[in-house]
Amino acid sequence: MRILELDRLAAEIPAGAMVAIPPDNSATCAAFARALVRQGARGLRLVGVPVSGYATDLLIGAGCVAEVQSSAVTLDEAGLAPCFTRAVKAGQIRMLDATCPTMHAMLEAAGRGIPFIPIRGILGSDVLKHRPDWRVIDNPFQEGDPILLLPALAPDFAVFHAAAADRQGNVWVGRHHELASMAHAAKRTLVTVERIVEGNLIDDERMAPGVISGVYIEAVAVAERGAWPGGLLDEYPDDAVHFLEYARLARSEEGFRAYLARYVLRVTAAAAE
Amino acid sequence: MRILELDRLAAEIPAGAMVAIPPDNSATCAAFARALVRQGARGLRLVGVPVSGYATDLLIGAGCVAEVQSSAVTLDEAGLAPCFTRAVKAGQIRMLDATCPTMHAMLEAAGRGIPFIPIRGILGSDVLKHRPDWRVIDNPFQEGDPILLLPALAPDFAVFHAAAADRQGNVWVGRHHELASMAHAAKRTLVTVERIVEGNLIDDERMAPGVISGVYIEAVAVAERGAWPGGLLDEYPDDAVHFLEYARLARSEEGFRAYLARYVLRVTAAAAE
Amino acid sequence: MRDALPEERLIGAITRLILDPGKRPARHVAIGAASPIPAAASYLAREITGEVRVSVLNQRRGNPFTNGTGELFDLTAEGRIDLFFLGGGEIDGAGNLNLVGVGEWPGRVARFPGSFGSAFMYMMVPRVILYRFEHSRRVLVPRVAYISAPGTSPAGVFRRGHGEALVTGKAVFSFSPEQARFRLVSVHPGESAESVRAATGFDYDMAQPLAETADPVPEWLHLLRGPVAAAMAPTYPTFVQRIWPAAEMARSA
Amino acid sequence: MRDALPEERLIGAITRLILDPGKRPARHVAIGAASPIPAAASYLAREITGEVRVSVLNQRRGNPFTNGTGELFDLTAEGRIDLFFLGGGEIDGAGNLNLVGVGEWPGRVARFPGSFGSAFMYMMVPRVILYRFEHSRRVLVPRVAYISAPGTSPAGVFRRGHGEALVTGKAVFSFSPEQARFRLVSVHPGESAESVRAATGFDYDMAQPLAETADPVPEWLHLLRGPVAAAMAPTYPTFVQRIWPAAEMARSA
Repeated sequence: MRILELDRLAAEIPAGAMVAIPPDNSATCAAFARALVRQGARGLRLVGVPVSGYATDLLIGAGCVAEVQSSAVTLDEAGLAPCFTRAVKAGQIRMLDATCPTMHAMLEAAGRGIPFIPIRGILGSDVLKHRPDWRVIDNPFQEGDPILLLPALAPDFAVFHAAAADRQGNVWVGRHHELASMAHAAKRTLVTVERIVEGNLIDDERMAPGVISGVYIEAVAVAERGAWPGGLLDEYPDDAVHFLEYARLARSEEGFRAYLARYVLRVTAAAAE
Repeated sequence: MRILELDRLAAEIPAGAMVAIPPDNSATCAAFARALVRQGARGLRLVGVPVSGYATDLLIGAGCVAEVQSSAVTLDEAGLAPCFTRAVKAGQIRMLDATCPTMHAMLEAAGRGIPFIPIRGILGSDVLKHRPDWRVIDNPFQEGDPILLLPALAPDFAVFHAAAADRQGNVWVGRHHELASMAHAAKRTLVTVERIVEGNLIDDERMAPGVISGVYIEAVAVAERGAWPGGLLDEYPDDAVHFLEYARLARSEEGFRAYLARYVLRVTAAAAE
Repeated sequence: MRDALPEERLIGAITRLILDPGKRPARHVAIGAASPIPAAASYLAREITGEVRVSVLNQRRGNPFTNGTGELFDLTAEGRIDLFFLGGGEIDGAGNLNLVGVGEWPGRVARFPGSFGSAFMYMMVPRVILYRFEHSRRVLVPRVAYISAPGTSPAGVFRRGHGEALVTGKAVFSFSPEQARFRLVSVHPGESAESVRAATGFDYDMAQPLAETADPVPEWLHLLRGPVAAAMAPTYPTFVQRIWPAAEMARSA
Repeated sequence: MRDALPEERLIGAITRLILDPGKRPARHVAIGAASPIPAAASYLAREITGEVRVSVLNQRRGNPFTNGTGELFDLTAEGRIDLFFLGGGEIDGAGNLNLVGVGEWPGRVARFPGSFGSAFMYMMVPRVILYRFEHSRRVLVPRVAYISAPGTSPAGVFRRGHGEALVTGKAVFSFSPEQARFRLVSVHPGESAESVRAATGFDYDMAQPLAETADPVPEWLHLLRGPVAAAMAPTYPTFVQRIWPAAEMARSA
């Protein structure tokens, strides 16, 4: 496990990489996304776990994204994701629609090292019709029972934010167990954290249940308030006012450029507090 | 969620029920097993998650068990499980052999509400040959790739021990995430705990990751040192001396009767400390 | 007591559907993101019966999920969630939902956020209530452009339930899965059979006689403005401040 | 320095296998329950290289599992575990393992505890070292009564690796998956080609010339009696007290 500067961590992502990131309410890697914009990332294939928010919209607006695989792209209370909506209408990105439990299940399959996993429901949805990589079979345990099989999805990278890491690379994510699924599924996992702590998080019975083992973690960078404008557990709430400001500015190309200039290109997340 | 006395909790289990229990090193429900013996439980179908230990051997010796489904029955350092070994040789119980990850996967499938789940490996093992309920299919995503499918396993009951419960039925199991899988898989879950705590365990960000939600928990009983002679997290270590005593006594029918008389029939676990 | 607000009337109508004695009891109701009206109706049902568990997604406190954001779907797949709410950018007369978009896939003319869990939840939850405040020919269409989640399924397809009702800002419809068709049950005060027909893009049957959507009884209004407002405030502060400012002020004091 | 004990010799032999430069590097070694000799060898490899992660199952501290007892198998299925140790109630000349029993299934004549994870781990871990201290015709049989885990698999069956060696109290064998056959590589001091042949129930090839199993070099003995003993003590107190009482005393002081 390596401890890097934030911009150095973002530089681990090569052009065209498939990168799984959490939505705004799930310890999202907002500071990391801004670092990706700063270094001009290109051709990213983003995976929403299970949906996508600010970080995805920002990266789309900045031209970093070739493909999004997700169940939805949304700014929640702040409305539609403006850059995403523009890009879909203009045909500028490839959108692979999914449905929330299929995102979880495909990652779960990768994390369990199985090539596919079944899921109930979804039959008859046009989402299925547009996923040639999904297959409907007859349940081998029960005749006349069609069921959907999803292939395992192992992204090149999982990236998320967390409260703390220790020097063995163990990361405390608390109740955000979906981040463990991401880390288990991905080939490489990069994490930003509020702080590095001494000792071993896994040795503490109170902390261990919320820890992702360093076995899965390749590198960590400290990024204070790294989920901002998203919130982080009981450390800080989300910044609803900033989400509204983003949604308003990003509604136009010029506004989005102004947002980048003000919040992304020249300053770090910490300075923007 | 109801809070019951230990013997009342054990009385929830009807004759012939399929009951999943953890092994000795995983917050096992030893006090609960002794309560089952006291009330003369019959025809139980025990499920080892993923293996079985003292509680299973005790219940077999006391004549409570019709079937065991498990990857192994063992007293670990204390050697073979004597009642189990005797019962298998005498053909007194039905043994459904499995292999550790298949136990986890079958329960995981039930907990995810999917009818089956694939798993790698195992092809060519005689364990598979003796499981007519398992099926080998050709991987629908890759030709010429035989793969094993396991059916979901939803036991009638999951029973385990934990450090604490709150009055909403939330149970803190710490890093024993396998107990959550058991609870998710089983139709009904009964838990013994060291103590009842005030407040809501899920509201505490430090505790929540190790909590099984009260959604899954039907009833709880306080049983201090309820895992004994097994250990519990950092609360108490296992009692290696007692496991050796059990292994020695249980080697003969008479010795086993003496063990029951001394540790099970007349006294509670707390009094045996 | 102050008269019922339009929002309170909607909440009451949904609560009556939740508590329908002819249906499977709603022991565990789950609420998707950003749905204050269905959430309030579920909290009201909880206050009335004392036996409804309400799990609001994305709520910081008070939801039962300790196993990640996927746990709701696992609970649902197991049949442990009894009732869920769904909406859609488009809803058609056969109960099909479109949360994806309009125009060439995946939405070159209009793009909605995406299907979320609809394709799964609609088929796996035994009871679904459809809720969409906007009642217009833009939303209630003859045929959705894309089916995110189908209103009905052919025999042999595993499905636990269907939409049982559609509640809008103008009216309440029931749904027959056998006929794949809605029936107008009641119109809200100020609306009529004609005004609803004019605003609805799909065809439907009419209950005879057509009722007016009833106001919540005074006891329900009392519960809404007290314990329900208090339960809602942490997750839906803007909504509570708008509808029940007194409750919000009492809480902040 | 005190001469190598028999246990230290076994440990050294296994460590040499772990560090075999011709094989995939063992970055992550997992150890099943109750295996102090393989555990010590893995800790020694870690001390020597500084780059081996050792995960001991059932260890209260220092193992990487925070996702329940199934996490080892998930890690393994993903290919994240490089090397594992297996044994068996019976091992045959084709590398098949029997951990279930003898006589009518599931073991009416002799019943072993059960297959544990063997049927999975043997096929899914790229490198497996077989270890069984008892070297007798009872254990090393011509043909196992039941195959818990097969030594080889037909083409087309997904399999990442095979047993690469068998270490016993008398000797070290290598294994050829192509021939499904062992080769005697070295005998421990006090043993001979003849004594090993006499105690082995299955047929095997012989390396020419046959070596004597080498003692650990003094530096390795130093590491064993210091940091390895210290790392082992919490999980294997009885073993450490028996083999390295000085280390155990220093720790307790």
